[in-house]
Amino acid sequence: MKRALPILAVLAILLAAIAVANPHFLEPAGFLAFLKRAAPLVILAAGQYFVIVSGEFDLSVGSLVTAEVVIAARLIDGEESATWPVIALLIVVGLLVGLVNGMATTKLRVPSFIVTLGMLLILSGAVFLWTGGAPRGALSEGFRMFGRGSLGPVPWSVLILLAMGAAAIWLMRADFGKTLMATGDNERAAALSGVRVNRAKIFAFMLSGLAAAVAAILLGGFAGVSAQVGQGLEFSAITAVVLGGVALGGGRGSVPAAMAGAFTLEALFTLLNLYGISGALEFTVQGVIIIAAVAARAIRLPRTFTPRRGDAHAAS
Amino acid sequence: MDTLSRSRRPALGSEARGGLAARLREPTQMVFLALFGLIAVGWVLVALDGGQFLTMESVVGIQQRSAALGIVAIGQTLAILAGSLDLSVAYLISLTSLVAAEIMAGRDGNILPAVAAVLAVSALVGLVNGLVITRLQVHAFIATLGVALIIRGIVDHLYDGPAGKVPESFQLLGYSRIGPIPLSALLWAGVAVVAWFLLSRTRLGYRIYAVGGNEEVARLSGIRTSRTIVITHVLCSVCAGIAGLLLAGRLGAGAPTVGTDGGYDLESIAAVVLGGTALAGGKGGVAGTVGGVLLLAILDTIFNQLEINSFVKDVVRGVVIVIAVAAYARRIKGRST
Amino acid sequence: GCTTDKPASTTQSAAPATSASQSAQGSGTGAQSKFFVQADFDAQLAMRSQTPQGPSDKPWEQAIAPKMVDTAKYKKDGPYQLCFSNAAVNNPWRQVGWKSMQAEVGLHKEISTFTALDAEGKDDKQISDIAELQAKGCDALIVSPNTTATLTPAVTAACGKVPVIVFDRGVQTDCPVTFIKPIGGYAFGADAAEFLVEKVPAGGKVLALRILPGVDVLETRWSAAKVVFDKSKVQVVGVEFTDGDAAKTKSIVSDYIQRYGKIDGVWMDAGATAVAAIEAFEDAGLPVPPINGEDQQDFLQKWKDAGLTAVAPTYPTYQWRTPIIAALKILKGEEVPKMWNLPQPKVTSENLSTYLKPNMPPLHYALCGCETLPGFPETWGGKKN
Amino acid sequence: MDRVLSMRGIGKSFLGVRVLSGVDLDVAAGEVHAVVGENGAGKSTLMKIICGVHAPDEGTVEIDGRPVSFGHPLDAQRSGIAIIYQEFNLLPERTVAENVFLGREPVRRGLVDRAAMEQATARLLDELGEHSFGPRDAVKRLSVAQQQVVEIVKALSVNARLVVMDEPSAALAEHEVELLYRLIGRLRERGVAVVYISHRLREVFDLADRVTVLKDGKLVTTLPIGEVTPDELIRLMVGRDLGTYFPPRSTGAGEVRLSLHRAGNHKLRDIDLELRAGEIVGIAGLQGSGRSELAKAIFGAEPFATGEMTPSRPRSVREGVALGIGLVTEDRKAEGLALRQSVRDNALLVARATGAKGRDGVGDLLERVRLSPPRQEQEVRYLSGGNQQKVVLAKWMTMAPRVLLFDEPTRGVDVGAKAAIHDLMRELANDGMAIMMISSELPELIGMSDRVVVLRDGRIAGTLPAGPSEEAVMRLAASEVA
Ligand SMILES: Nc1ncnc2c1ncn2[C@@H]1O[C@H](COP(=O)(O)OP(=O)(O)OP(=O)(O)O)[C@@H](O)[C@H]1O
Ligand SMILES: Nc1ncnc2c1ncn2[C@@H]1O[C@H](COP(=O)(O)OP(=O)(O)OP(=O)(O)O)[C@@H](O)[C@H]1O
Ligand SMILES: O[C@@H]1[C@@H](O)[C@H](O)OC[C@H]1O
Ligand SMILES: [Mg+2]
Ligand SMILES: [Mg+2]
Repeated sequence: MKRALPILAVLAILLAAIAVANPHFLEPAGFLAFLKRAAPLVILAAGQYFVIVSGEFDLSVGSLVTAEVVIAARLIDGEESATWPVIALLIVVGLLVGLVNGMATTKLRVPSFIVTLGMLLILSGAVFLWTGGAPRGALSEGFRMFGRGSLGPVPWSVLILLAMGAAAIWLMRADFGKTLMATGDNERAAALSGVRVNRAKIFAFMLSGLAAAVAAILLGGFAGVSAQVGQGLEFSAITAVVLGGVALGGGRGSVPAAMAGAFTLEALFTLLNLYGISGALEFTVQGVIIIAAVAARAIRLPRTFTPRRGDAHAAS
Repeated sequence: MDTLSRSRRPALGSEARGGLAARLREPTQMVFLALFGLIAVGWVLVALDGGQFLTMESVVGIQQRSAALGIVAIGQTLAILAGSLDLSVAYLISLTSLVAAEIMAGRDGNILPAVAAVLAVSALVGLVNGLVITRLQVHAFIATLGVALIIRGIVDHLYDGPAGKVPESFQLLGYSRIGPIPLSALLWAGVAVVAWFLLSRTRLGYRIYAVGGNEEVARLSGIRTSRTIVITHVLCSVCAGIAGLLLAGRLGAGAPTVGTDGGYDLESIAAVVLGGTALAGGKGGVAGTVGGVLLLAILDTIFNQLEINSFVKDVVRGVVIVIAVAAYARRIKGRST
Repeated sequence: GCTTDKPASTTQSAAPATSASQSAQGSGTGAQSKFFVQADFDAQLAMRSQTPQGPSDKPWEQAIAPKMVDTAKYKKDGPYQLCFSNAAVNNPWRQVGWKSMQAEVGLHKEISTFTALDAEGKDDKQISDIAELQAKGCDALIVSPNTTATLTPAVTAACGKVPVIVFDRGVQTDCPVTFIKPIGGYAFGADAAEFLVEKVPAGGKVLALRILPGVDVLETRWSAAKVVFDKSKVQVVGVEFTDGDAAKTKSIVSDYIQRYGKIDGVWMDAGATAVAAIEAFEDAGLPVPPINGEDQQDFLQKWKDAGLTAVAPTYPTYQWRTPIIAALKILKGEEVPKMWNLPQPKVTSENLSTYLKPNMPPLHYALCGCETLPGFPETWGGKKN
Repeated sequence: MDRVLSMRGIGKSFLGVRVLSGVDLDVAAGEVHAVVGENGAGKSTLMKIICGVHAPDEGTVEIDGRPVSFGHPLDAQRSGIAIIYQEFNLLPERTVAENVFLGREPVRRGLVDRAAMEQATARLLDELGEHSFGPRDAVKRLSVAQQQVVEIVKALSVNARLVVMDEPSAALAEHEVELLYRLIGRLRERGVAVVYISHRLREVFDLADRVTVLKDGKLVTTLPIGEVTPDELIRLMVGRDLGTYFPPRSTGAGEVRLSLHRAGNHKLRDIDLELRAGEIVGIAGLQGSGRSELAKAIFGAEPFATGEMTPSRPRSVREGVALGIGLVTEDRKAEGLALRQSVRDNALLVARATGAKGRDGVGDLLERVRLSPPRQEQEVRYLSGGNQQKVVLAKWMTMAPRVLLFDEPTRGVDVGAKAAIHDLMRELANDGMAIMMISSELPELIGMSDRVVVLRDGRIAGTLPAGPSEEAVMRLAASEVA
């Protein structure tokens, strides 16, 4: 938790700045609306966290989200009764995609960067091949409830976020999390201590796939079918995790910090919007802040402790 | 306390020198075998479909289609060989296409200043990438993603559509050909040869391999590793700048989306690893990348000729990339045990 | 030998840079787009009230104020090979249109081969595609350009070799035999803006939502709306890009609702995310203000169900049938309009029920002109009822 | 005397742990100066300061009487200093010539002169009498000994005024060591200064003009080689008598915990071995004789392919662990610990990996292994080598193993921790565990073992009862050489 402090401080400052521009933000309704909007990215970041902490990458989550929404629309096709079976199927698909990513990474020994890049292409190609280039069909009201509706004053997505977040934290405290962390830190030492490193990594990819499925359910529910829904989400999720102080290369960082990173990113978007930074320059500000945040962390530490650039050779 | 250290270790493998067969099993050579295989398959498929596979036009098309990606991928090869990678190339291509077309403004006399400006801008971006990675110690993935966002913001802020005008004479770069060989392909070949030369014949090239192979070993051997990484990023960005020039020549204007539409960031990385260069760095080379780019282009051509829709193509590409890299991994494992 | 696949000159009608009507500042609409051409604006607005020529039950064969050109020099005997360079099939609008075009091809026995290449939204690929298609011995080449300026050289090059038909987005050369499009973006944008100006009380706050900058058919929509708004008493409180993304649209609208408390009208340059915008009001517990969408089923359905105050200008997808018809006319030596302006109806609360077809999928476009084509409705994702 | 190198009052700490303090070292032109000391005495660190890898925290370095402060290995290289590092320092994917001239490639008209580079490499290889490989071979295809030759060639190619050799002979065969001798002789004639580090005292007495002894990061003394005997040198290095030090031996072996019959794999042949409760079995052998492989095969990490093992032959680490076998690996950092995780998480790693219970006792365990002070939440990378090794021990003790294999358990561990580990090993044996111990330090091996099994070329060359002489062990281990 100590590690999460810097990012929490940044988050607090951003939230304060939002509140200054928009006092309504501090009311429960305003804040819940923010949480609701942030929920999908936060969930994705939690999923991505498992993969990154194990020393890998998942670039496929964006197109997985799109694929899931498109699949849902086509299969549900406005039919209320199809809601639950399709939700179950989406979760299975998410887990399956994670399984394939994980198997290819561990068994075929292909760098996960490449595996998930390939998966990105495959998913976006396959789903549109199936629908002929653009989404078709429609989501049911029951399906949309999760992203759109609320239970009393609390949006469903916030409840789902809380549940997922709690589960993620619990997982990381459990044996699985500890052994996954050790795997990301030193795969060989973990293997020689009896850790099933391949299985742990595959499970991490499956969690990322699961997170993408849930994020897709929330995003599809929030705004309906769209072919753009997942665009760029993989980079946002990775950025969020890194903003939370989780190192690419594995073995370091906590789930709450990764999720705080996602909230920070979302708060940043909201703030830039509120202060009317021209739509486009928003990206520039975002880029500067991401580099600065990561650089600041590297520089604050005494030199001898800083990871050498090489030790996180991302990619491999 | 004399330790029991007198040792004799048997040589790891009987073959100390690699024969032809071993060389062909190098990933960078395998990609060419795959390429020829694919051409054969393409030939059969297209013939069955009642078409002709490698017509003059499709050969020209293959080259035209691959030139821009080819040039970016050469730059990306350098970055990856040095153990880094560059996600900012796509936006940089858009930016430089605009810089080129805006400065040219349709006048022949402005071509040289425009080219100079493009090279300067791209070198500067590469410098920033390199310094953020080495000085600020930001992981290359995040550093270049951040720089990509910065460029994106600037481009989107300043432009809302194609702008500038490239004079006729410079458009020849995008359209002219000598016999079946387009000028753009010659430019690509030129960049490839220069990069090959750099990697195989200059100290910088040796250092790039060393830094990517093992940064610590390189440093202990007296190599200024940070400097090498920075220079590599400058070169990578300059390649993107050249691709931007080429695309400006082809489009007759600069376009704020030409880089991202082409997917040059991830596709160039895919082409490099398809060509057998290790994503972790230190191993591979330009020849493999050329093969990787051609492989993707031939795939495109086959799909074009068979009029298979682009979605199938994405699926096939994804599968091909993963399988190819898996095959390389298998080779390497098979040899070292 | 040294050859070039590029024509000697591509400098016709360089840039439509005659920016007119420096609009009132402070109206919130920003500076006028460089795509704005006053003459075209005037012409399009006028066309809205003109009666098109041709069979009224086949709007895709109709033309408004056509200036016919002779095509005798292209006349040849069938069967024909038609080629099509498509910018992309990456949105529902194009998907519906593409289906209609293929079905249209199926109607004509005299077309022996129809070769289509998809540029996947990449200018550079489309340039290569056009070059490659020329080599296939096409009798006519249909182009739906990805972007206007950048595809101009490639289209110009093709003009020298085959009769070229351009539709949807334009190019900056008049070398194609015919350019097919509905009335156009100015009419679309003005239709929607005029509706809002009429329905939104003076001083009311209007939010304008655009997909993305730089595409002429979309730029003209906004620039026309801008002209209308600038002359009106409504206040445009924001012009935002949505990337055509429903989630982003919904977030933006919610933010505006939060910031201004109340939004009195929503203008959109395309209908794909209209429902998301509407939902933002619903979710905030507010009545939906006057809004425009497009002829997409989900919007029309919502309109009817929620009893909205709305209008739906169209950019009819039936225009995808016309290039095939035009190509055949040209190859048979029949004259065609140089500028083939198709009628561009708008959906209003009066005629809503004729366009709303509950058996069609939500992202279907009502003006597909596909009802009489073989394979309808299944090919377009609809259910037989 | 013509001083090439002069170091004064050198001090250095890593992560707050003092590794060197107040060390002086003078090396003259044409002198071979040996530096000796126990593992972890700070020899390599001192060399890395000479070569610009580390900057000293305190003290001065002079080259040819001029003070220098190297910020980068390149600076040292330019001052005419070459080094053979103790760790491998080659790029496996590149050729021999490319490695030899790494960072100093000869250029002609701006281009790397491959031919010159390969010729020069060939000439140096020739001088060393090395004909088993050539300049164009990829380093990854070479054996460890061949790679060591490349390292030597690399250092020689610099034409340096000062050559530092940090255990250059460790991987060399006898005839190669002799070539190395001759080479060093030639360097001496040319007036080059040589700093020579080796654990083999014979080499020190053969080669050196003077010897500097380090102990626990401090200078003990510098003496002309003629003024010291081997026994005295050992005493200077260790600072006490070795014989009395080890805990008392086992009182009697118990039941057979594990037995091997004609077991073998790619590296091992016909291994017959019994490990009994209460007993410490020492495994001796030359480097590369297969000691580590034996431990890994028993453990299941590089399983036996043939033969029998009772209770059963594990095919994976997990099967080994399930049989109650634990392995303390020889390379703590690469194979033993997740360095960025806490002491507690590392100690619990095996328990968690196997889903075992009994984690509440981890605090007691850490106390039992005498981790001092027991800071459970600290990341292990901040601990000293000895404390790190204790964490590895605790990790295995959570599962109460029946058999515990130790591979170089005290490598890089300081004297105090070493004693603690020795005591602990005996304690575990007395509690009924079967222990197998591999060590390259013969005195330790002899002092600890109830039985010494000697490996040679992957086979058991012989077994000796408790307390054999070093000569007896050596004879079995290296009979082909003797
Ligand atoms: N980079 C480093 N960071 C932290 N500790 C280090 C580092 N390098 C060396 N040490 C520690 O410094 C001490 C001295 O190590 P050094 O390698 O100099 O010993 P040595 O005398 O060369 O031993 P050996 O005979 O085993 O090679 C050891 O305790 C080691 O763990
Ligand atoms: N001289 C050397 N330098 C570096 N690494 C070496 C050297 N000799 C062996 N190795 C590697 O280090 C490991 C440990 O070698 P060690 O000195 O413990 O001898 P060993 O255990 O008898 O060797 P092996 O386990 O190969 O039989 C070996 O497995 C080998 O991979
Ligand atoms: O004309 C537009 C078309 O070009 C685009 O692809 O989709 C939306 C349409 O309105
Ligand atoms: Mg040492
Ligand atoms: Mg060993």
